[in-house]
Amino acid sequence: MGILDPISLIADWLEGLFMGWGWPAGLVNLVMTFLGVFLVANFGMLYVIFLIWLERKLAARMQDRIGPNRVGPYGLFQTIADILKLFTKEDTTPDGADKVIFNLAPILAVVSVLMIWAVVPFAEGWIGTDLNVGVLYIVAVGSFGIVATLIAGWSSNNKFALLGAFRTVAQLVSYEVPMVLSLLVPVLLARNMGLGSIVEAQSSWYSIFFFMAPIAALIFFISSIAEVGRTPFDLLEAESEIVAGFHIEYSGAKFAMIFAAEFLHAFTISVLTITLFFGGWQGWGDQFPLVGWAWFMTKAMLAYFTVAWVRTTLPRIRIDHMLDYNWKFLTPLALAVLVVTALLDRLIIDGFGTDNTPWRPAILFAANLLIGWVTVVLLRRRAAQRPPRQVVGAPRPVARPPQPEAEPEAAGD
Amino acid sequence: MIPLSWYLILAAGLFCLGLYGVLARKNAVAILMGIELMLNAVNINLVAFWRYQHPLELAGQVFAIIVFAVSAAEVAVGLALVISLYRRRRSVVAENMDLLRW
Amino acid sequence: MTPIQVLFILTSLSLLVSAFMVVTTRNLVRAALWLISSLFMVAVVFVLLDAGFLAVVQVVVYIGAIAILFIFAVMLTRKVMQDTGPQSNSQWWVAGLFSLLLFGGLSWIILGWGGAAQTVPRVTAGDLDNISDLGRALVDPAGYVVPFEVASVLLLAALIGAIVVAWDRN
Amino acid sequence: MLDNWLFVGLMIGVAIVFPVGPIVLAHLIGPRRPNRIKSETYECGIETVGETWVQFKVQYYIYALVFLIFDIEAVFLFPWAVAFDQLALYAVLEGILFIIILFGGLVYAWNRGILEWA
Repeated sequence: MGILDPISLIADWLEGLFMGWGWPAGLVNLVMTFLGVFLVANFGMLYVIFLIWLERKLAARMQDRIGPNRVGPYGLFQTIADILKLFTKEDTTPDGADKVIFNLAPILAVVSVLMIWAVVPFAEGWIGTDLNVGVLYIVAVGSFGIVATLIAGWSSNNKFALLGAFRTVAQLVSYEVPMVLSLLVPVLLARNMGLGSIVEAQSSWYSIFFFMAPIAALIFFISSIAEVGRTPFDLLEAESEIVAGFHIEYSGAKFAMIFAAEFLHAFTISVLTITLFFGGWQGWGDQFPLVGWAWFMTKAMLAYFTVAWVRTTLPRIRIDHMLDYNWKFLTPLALAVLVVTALLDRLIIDGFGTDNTPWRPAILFAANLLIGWVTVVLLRRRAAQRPPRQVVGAPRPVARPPQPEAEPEAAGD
Repeated sequence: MIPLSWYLILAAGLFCLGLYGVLARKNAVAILMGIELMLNAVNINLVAFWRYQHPLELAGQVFAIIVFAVSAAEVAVGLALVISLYRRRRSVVAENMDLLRW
Repeated sequence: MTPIQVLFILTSLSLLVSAFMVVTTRNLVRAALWLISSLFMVAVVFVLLDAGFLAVVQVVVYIGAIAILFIFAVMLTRKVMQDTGPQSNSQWWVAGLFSLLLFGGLSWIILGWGGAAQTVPRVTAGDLDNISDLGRALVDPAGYVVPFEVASVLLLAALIGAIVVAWDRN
Repeated sequence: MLDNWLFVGLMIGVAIVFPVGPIVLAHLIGPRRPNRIKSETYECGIETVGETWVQFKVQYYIYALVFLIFDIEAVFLFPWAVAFDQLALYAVLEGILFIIILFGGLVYAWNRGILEWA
């Protein structure tokens, strides 16, 4: 191992050092855990600074712009300049706001995202704590984010903010259903809820869960994007409708916190997607944690690129479409995938006597294709039954186009 | 280590606070909050007895999960009733719900 | 005092204080937030009791769903019930007295009971919080399959019932 | 067992300090010159009319309700999924029956037109 596992190296050295100072074992354990926590949390918060720059640059390139390019090479320090600016801004609180709760909301927003990182496996052995309830823990921690959004909107004493808070429930709460149901699929395939075990269950290339559950992976990815509240699901902060939604009254550092939480959340869902469905840190040479970590980061950044790509490409979805999409498409589909996967996996184990066979992903992948095909056929049939939609609205009296009769008649003079 | 009685007294205190909320609050939503506290006290007791007396059996945990389901059902229907009453009578004060009083 | 006892006392104090605020705060949204705090503290108590799964479920179900439902109900029924004015009915002191008496009686019974002083039995870590055993027991005909399926029917009934009660086209 | 949760407990502490630190810092170094207009509720420059508390539709509650029921369902199913290795076919079918019963609730809500955004 040695140089390819720097974290364990340093941890062992520090532990020996503390023991050498004659500290009791409990205290050493506490300090080591604290250092681990500090490392994980710092990784999250500092990486956000880079992510914000990256996303701005990506969005700029996709929209044929240059993006940040003044502060530092390639504008790399733009975010730091922004942070300095935000920190020196005045911190306003609107009249009639519930001050305590108003200040609590951004803190809760960051906490809810940062806490997820406690169970993320970065590489073999590099994991905060491999809770045996990891997946449910992620759902549990995420629910604080919903509460944060709700109380941010409530405490601002602002109609837009309150509308944003109510839309939160229509959206975040709704999309939590397909998210949780699609999370059940990797748990079922790995027979374990710990994220470390889920990664280890995807050890051979054909046992990566994406091959066994492509539809569940897609559902998880889509509903996670909705949980973050990004375009196309940014109804809770739709600029053109309710200005900034629930965080309309936030300024300065508190706004920065809400903003940072959103970006970190976007990266977190990329990490969760690759951990649950694409083998996490597994890859060639992953027995060396540093290599595993490189794999992890590469996959995560690819997933994050997809998130940013979706954000810059798709327009905002209408609220009734958003709800229909969730309740009439994603949720039934997630239930169907769950039932079919459970049934087939049981039959495969009974039939082959083991679950470590290439037939398992092959059969499950075929079943997923079949489900996808049936879904498409059903959707086509539904679409055919609908009356044809009028794309161009009927002419309205106010904005009538200039009539051809209005040609200048005085031309004959 | 923590003796079992600590957990039991904690649960008893939580239960009594919830009971006070149920008995003393005017607002029907607040009464339901009191009921939630009482159910949580029950759950603490269930889990504490499971851990201290029968840690190898699953009954305690299963019962606790069933309590979760029951309290979710109770909240769903209870709050629906409150909202429906509010829409009919413009009030959520439990004392005003006296249509059946003679 | 071991660290774990200190942790327990801190947790139970904050639990009881939050619960007290739930039943006395005038502003109902704040009461709901105190409810979230006390529910979270109950989750911490579950962790102290080595029931990690229940702790997480507590947060998912209570904070993630039930508390949000509460906040909604408060917001939906808000117009008449302003925060000003007493939120307790006229018999609040009787209720308080009764609760105190009940607490005293319960404590007396608990402290007088022989088994109350027992400490945690040592169990190998693998036997505790074993989710797969729990999952097996839930669908085992000799275990709890009947409550499991009944819970599903109960939830279905609650869903339909609540929709029928709350839904009103106009 | 508790060691695992020690990490989570410390993480809560650090995760609270991380946002609180900058907010307090900004509070200290930022200017503080509040005036009446600055602290008015923001409504795109128009003065606020009426109170913030406009009435909301009951539909929001219905969505939260359906979510609650499915959340509990998932909680029941997670142990079932973890124990999947040791379940016989009939046990898997029991879990599926559980899912189907609750799917009935979704179908009911769908048929009643409750999922329609009015």
